[in-house]
Amino acid sequence: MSDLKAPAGDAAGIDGRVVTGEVDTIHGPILYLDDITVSFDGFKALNKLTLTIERGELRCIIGPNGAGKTTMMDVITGKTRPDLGTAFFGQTIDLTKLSEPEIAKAGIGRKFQKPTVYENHTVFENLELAMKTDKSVFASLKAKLNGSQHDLIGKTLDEIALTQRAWEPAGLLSHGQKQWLEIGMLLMQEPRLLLLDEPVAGMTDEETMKSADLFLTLAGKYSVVVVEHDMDFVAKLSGAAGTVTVLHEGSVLAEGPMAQVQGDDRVIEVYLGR
Amino acid sequence: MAPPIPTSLFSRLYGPRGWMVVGAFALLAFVVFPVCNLVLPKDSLFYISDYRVALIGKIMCYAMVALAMDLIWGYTGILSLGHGVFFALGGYAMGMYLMRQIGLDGVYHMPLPDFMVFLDWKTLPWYWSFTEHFWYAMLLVVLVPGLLAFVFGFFAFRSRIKGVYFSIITQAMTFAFMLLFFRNDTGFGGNNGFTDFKRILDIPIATSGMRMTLFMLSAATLIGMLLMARWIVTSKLGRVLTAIRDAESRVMFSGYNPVHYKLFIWTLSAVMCGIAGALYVPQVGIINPSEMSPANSIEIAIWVALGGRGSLVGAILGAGIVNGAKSWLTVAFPEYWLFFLGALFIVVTLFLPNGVLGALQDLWSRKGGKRSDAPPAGAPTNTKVPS
Amino acid sequence: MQRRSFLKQLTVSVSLAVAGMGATLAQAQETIKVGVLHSLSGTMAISETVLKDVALMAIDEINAKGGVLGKKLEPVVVDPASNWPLFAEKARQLISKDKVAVTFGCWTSVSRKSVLPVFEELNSLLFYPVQYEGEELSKNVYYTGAAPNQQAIPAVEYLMSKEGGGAKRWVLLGTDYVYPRTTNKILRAFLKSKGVDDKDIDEKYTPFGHSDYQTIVADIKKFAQGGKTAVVSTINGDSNVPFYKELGNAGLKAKDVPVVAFSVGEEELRGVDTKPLVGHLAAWNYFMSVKNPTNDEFKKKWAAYAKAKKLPGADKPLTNDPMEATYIGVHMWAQAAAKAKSIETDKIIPAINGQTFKAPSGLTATMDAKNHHLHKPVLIGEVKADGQFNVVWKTKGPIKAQPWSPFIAGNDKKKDEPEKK
Amino acid sequence: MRVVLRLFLQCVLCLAALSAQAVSPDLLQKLAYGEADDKLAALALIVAGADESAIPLLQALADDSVQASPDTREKKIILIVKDGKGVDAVTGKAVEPLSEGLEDVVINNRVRKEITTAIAALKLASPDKAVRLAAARELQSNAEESMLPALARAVAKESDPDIKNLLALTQASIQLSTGDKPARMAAISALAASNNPSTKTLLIGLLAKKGNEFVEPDADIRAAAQRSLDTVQSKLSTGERFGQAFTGISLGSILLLAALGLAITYGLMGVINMAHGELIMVGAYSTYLVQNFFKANLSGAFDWYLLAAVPVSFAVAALVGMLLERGVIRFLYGRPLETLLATWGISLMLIQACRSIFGAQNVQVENPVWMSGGVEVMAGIILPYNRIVIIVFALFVLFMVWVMLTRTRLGLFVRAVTQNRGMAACVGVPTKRIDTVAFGLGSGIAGLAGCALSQIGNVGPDLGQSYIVDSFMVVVLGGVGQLAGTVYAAMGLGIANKFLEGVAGAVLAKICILVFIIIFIQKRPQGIFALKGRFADN
Repeated sequence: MSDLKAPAGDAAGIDGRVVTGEVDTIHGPILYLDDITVSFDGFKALNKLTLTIERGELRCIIGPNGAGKTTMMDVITGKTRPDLGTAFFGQTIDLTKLSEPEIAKAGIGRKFQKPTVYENHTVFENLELAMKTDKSVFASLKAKLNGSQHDLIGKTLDEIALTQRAWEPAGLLSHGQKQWLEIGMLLMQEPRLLLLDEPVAGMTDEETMKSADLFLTLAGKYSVVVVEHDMDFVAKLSGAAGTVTVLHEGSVLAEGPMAQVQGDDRVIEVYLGR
Repeated sequence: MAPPIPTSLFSRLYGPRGWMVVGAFALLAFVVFPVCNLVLPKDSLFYISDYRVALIGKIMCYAMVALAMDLIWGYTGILSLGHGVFFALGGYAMGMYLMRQIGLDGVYHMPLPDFMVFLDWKTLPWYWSFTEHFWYAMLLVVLVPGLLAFVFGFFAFRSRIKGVYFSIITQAMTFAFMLLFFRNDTGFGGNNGFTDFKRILDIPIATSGMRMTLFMLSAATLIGMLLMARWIVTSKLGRVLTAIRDAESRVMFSGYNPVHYKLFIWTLSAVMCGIAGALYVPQVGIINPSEMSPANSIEIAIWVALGGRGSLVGAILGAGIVNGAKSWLTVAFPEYWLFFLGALFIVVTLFLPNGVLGALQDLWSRKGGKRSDAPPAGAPTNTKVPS
Repeated sequence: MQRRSFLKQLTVSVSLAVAGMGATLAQAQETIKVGVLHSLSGTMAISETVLKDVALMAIDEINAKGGVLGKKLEPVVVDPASNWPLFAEKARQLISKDKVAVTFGCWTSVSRKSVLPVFEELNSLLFYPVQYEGEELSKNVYYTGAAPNQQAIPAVEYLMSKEGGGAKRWVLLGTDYVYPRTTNKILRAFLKSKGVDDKDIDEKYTPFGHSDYQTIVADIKKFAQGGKTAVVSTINGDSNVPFYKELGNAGLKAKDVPVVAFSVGEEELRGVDTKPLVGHLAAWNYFMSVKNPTNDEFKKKWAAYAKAKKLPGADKPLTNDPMEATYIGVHMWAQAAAKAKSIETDKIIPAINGQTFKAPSGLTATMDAKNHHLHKPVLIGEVKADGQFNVVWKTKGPIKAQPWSPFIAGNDKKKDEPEKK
Repeated sequence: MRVVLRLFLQCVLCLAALSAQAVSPDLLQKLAYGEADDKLAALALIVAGADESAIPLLQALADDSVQASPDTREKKIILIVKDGKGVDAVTGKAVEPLSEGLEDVVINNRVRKEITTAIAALKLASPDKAVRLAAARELQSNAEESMLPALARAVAKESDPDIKNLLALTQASIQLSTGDKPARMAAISALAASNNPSTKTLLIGLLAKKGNEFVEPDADIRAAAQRSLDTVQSKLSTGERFGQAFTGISLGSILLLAALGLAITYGLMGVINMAHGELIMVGAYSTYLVQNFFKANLSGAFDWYLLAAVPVSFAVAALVGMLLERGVIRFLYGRPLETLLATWGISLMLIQACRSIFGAQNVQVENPVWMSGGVEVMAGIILPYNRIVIIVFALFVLFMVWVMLTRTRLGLFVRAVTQNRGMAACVGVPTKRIDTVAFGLGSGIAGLAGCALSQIGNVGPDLGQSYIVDSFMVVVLGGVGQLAGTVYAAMGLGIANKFLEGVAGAVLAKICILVFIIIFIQKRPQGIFALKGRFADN
């Protein structure tokens, strides 16, 4: 049972890779994927993928269906183990050796393609559960919200515009609201790196633009990786200077500012058919 | 925004109405039953027979198992089809002590239990050592099911066995244990199990007073378990459990390790079953491997489903209804009772998707317009439980 | 008819429930209640249901003759559903709530052991009608089935004899529970006393409900290559059909390797095609095929009763040993009640001890004066193609039961009567 | 010369008498009323007479179809009774009506054994080669010294080399214990060629010890016997291994049949059908009813009742299944655990219904003649016909299911509905009807399993209960929704179970299998054939 009592902070400290519990990004990028290969029954979902995300960067990743976008997220968050290659979070944290909760505690938040919230819990409880705190069993048993934690939830509720519905079960929210709630939950986790898998799918145009604004305010404070189909949205997010990565058949096809990528012949071929 | 945070543990567990029900139950168990059974003359209209005391005592033990099942299934979404094994192991641990208490009063007047004498065993097997001490037996009651659950759960949850796969391996576990305990060589009396208990703590067991003591002990344990379970499910831990049930991957990516949570509640649930089994054995007077048969474990799930999953009280209600119905129907319609029981299950599933308790609550809210005993905020609202 | 009786039962029960319990007390004086405690559902229903019916038939018979002590007997039937704790609960209910004077019931040893403390605590009587492993004596139980010396040992002696085939090697095959274990233990001791080597005895056990006997039968065949072999089967109820089917199909004939069974009677063979099994043996205290006027009458009564009550299987009414034992038990109790002029446990016990009854087996069954077991004849029968048994050997007269087998160490010190008085 | 003539005359007289009566009344009286020893003596005389016409009487005795008036009566009547018609055993004339108070002539195993041997010995003179071969086989296990002259005669006359060899072996086994040393040595070496289990028994007998002394004093003979024994034993053990494999496959095919229906209702449709076992039971009882119908109305075609029972049990179980689907399960799709509750209730009701209709006892389902007995493939290994038929039947059902699911429109629809109900409905698949039909199909296969199981085990109300746990284990171990996995799991469990049973006994074998399942699922949490990739969780 001793395992259960382990304080949450040291989860990433297994094998002494991280001593301070902080992500070491002083000397380099926050996320570094090198030569990642994943195959399912011979089919290569990722093929020698190499990708680097800098601190505070907002990176958009696009690619057709089956390009390996979600599998890449799975590798980063520990859901899928790569057959080959290395994945580092900061300088010291080897993502391929950690479990999902450990990676989450280390500071990577992930939003799923399909909004995943706790439908039977209220919006407030959803945020409470996501909040960065001691997440061991016995801490949870004794946990009681203090004032500042309460305020933090209230602030996030305002941010995602769900204050009015704080005490309703999340299952009653609209699709777009669930997306927002999930994003709110990610914020509560206070991550260093945010992975957003099609965050505006199913949103109205208005909601989409509001989301884009939100993400832009997040950039800088967090590193953000957005996977998206919606070109207008990507264009708005990345702006003129932001880097866009195009994935195809499990590896990087092109990388650069939006305009450059859009002009790339190979990208055009992949997107418009050969 | 006015989030109503419950101020005290007391009000967090139940509202006034809820506490009234608990209080009424306690009054019945600790005042009405003892008086009506022990004080009133036998021909009084209000006399409660030993038979009824034993019957309700037994049902209360089942209710504890149902509670344990509700924690793991109703709240955490893990369907165990092997809870009978924990119940039986607790019962066997208690049974070992009771067998030792027979002392020289057995059929053969030997220090060994009778079944060992006629199998020609000369000494007690090692795992019987110290079972003559009450405290040690009580330790076994908790430790054996707890340890088994912990080891089994550790491997199963670590391997991320879920859903029906988990259900089936728990079923395989209870089946394997049943076969093991059926073997005479295993040293637990084979098919005959343990019977003919004489004493507990050197006090004769077959007296009204002892029966009432066990009855009240069961009632107290049941109330204690209910409040403890309620405490758990209204805590953040409870909300994490329900979150695991509804969206386990989100829980993981929020930084909780579901393995630890599942293991905790699974082990706790097993220990609860073990305690229930230990209280059950002296009251019914027999423990035998058929308690571990897969059908018995499925039935536990059925009590919970019938009463209403994810509501604790529903589980107790379900255990009471099914077992009460069984006791009554097997006498009233010995040849047809299975039809009634079967039909009950079908009707409940088809027409009362939230179990009997859910139906009662619906009825209440429709009648009163508004549900006055809505769970306090901060408690999980489990009106809709996905399968 | 089925439906009507069901509806009647329904209305009666519901009205009783509505009227409350007070009403039932009033009519309790009119009749003497007797309990019938046999599983009507669950795994044991296959064997026990007929015992309930035969008990009801015997009660009808007694009522037709005016009942006991001028009162009619009123059977209280409950269903303990093959669930052992439920047996204890129902026993308590019968005795303390329904106030039955006596109970007829149980089949398995575990069910008997489960109810025994209840009968002792409340000082009531149980008549137990099935052959069992012995090693038990209670003031409150009368055992009308066979003890091991009234069934197992004579059967083995027969197989050892020239007439029985002169078996030298023995397979003791049983379901893994107490009755087979104990019986086999007694048999092993007995065989050793007759000079059989340990290597010539093979003890095998199968789990409850085992249905695949291919390996076992192959093993028996192999074992039989070592010399003239006989199989002693204590396989429990349901597993017998697959065992015998396998035996027949694997070509293991009775003339080569005879199987003697202690739990296989006419009812168990109902589900089996017996043609390949001709010659296999069973040892009982009664066979349906026994020819004598008492048995003819018993069979006739049963056939008529089964037909009148539209019992399932009434087109082929069968009687068997536990049915006979139940029948004897009910009548003996009634006779004893008449003799003792009382139905109180302590008054009726002296009257039951030494009671006699002309049993369908052809001999007069006598309840031992002390040890609560019947003196019974032992018959050995060979299976016939029609599922009946040819009696090929029988004891000269009734044998006294030895509940404490002399082949179990320490039993020589046991008294041949219940300890509690 | 005169002696010869007298013998000849006697023979002629004998033959004349035999044409009218098979066995002399004196012998017959002994057979009918004598003690076992008298009967055996009479039998020996009949065999010595080598008279084939005694066979019908002996056969009737062995079949328990000889009846006689009580011993005490003045006039003794002995009849061969078959199907209620009597034939006088002495005169061979039909006797009608049967006289009152006849009793069966009781024979026990000892006598029965001698009778079969006697019949075999008599049949050695048969002109039909097949009959002689069968008789020679029969004699091989049971020959006795008294038959030596008859055997010698038969060997001398026999033209067929196979039969001759067999008979010579039999002769050798008798001579083993008699005769002079060279003859015995020769007999022992001859026996090495045998593959009959009874030979082993004989040879072991030569090597037995009594106390510290060998029963057989001659060391040469013991050594020879040991050599022959080794040869025979190695032949027998090959057979045993083969037999073990067969029993494993046989058990596997039964598991497969029981689980196949569940693989559809549970694996494909997601209904946790606890009443699956009871659908098996329904199939078994349908078989029972068909059997009774044939018995009552078509007794001539009784042996073929199974052919009718197969479609009937399928149809009845499918019908029950479809009714359940329409009445109950339809309302529970998407709530698999609630189907567990409801179908558990259904299962209780079906069991009790069956008990009310057919009684709590087992009912008798007879194997047709062509499914009784077995084929002896090698040394002492008999493969029972019913097991062989069930293996073939399981393969047949498997093939049909495969065809149905992959080669028909119905199968396409079923797969479409199970994969994406909404989309299937959009493209015009009648999803509700498909659900009903698919559930009916799964139930019907359960019915077929019941039909097959009725041939090897109990048919009673609890029949289904004993298979439900195993069925779920098989389906889950194979991987839910994977037909191929179900096949592998069934066969694997069957063979492993039988192998372990040989080593550890039935109880421990079963426990080991269960533990294995638990451990295996740890390694492959989704069964043998798990879906892989990122869709696996959904």
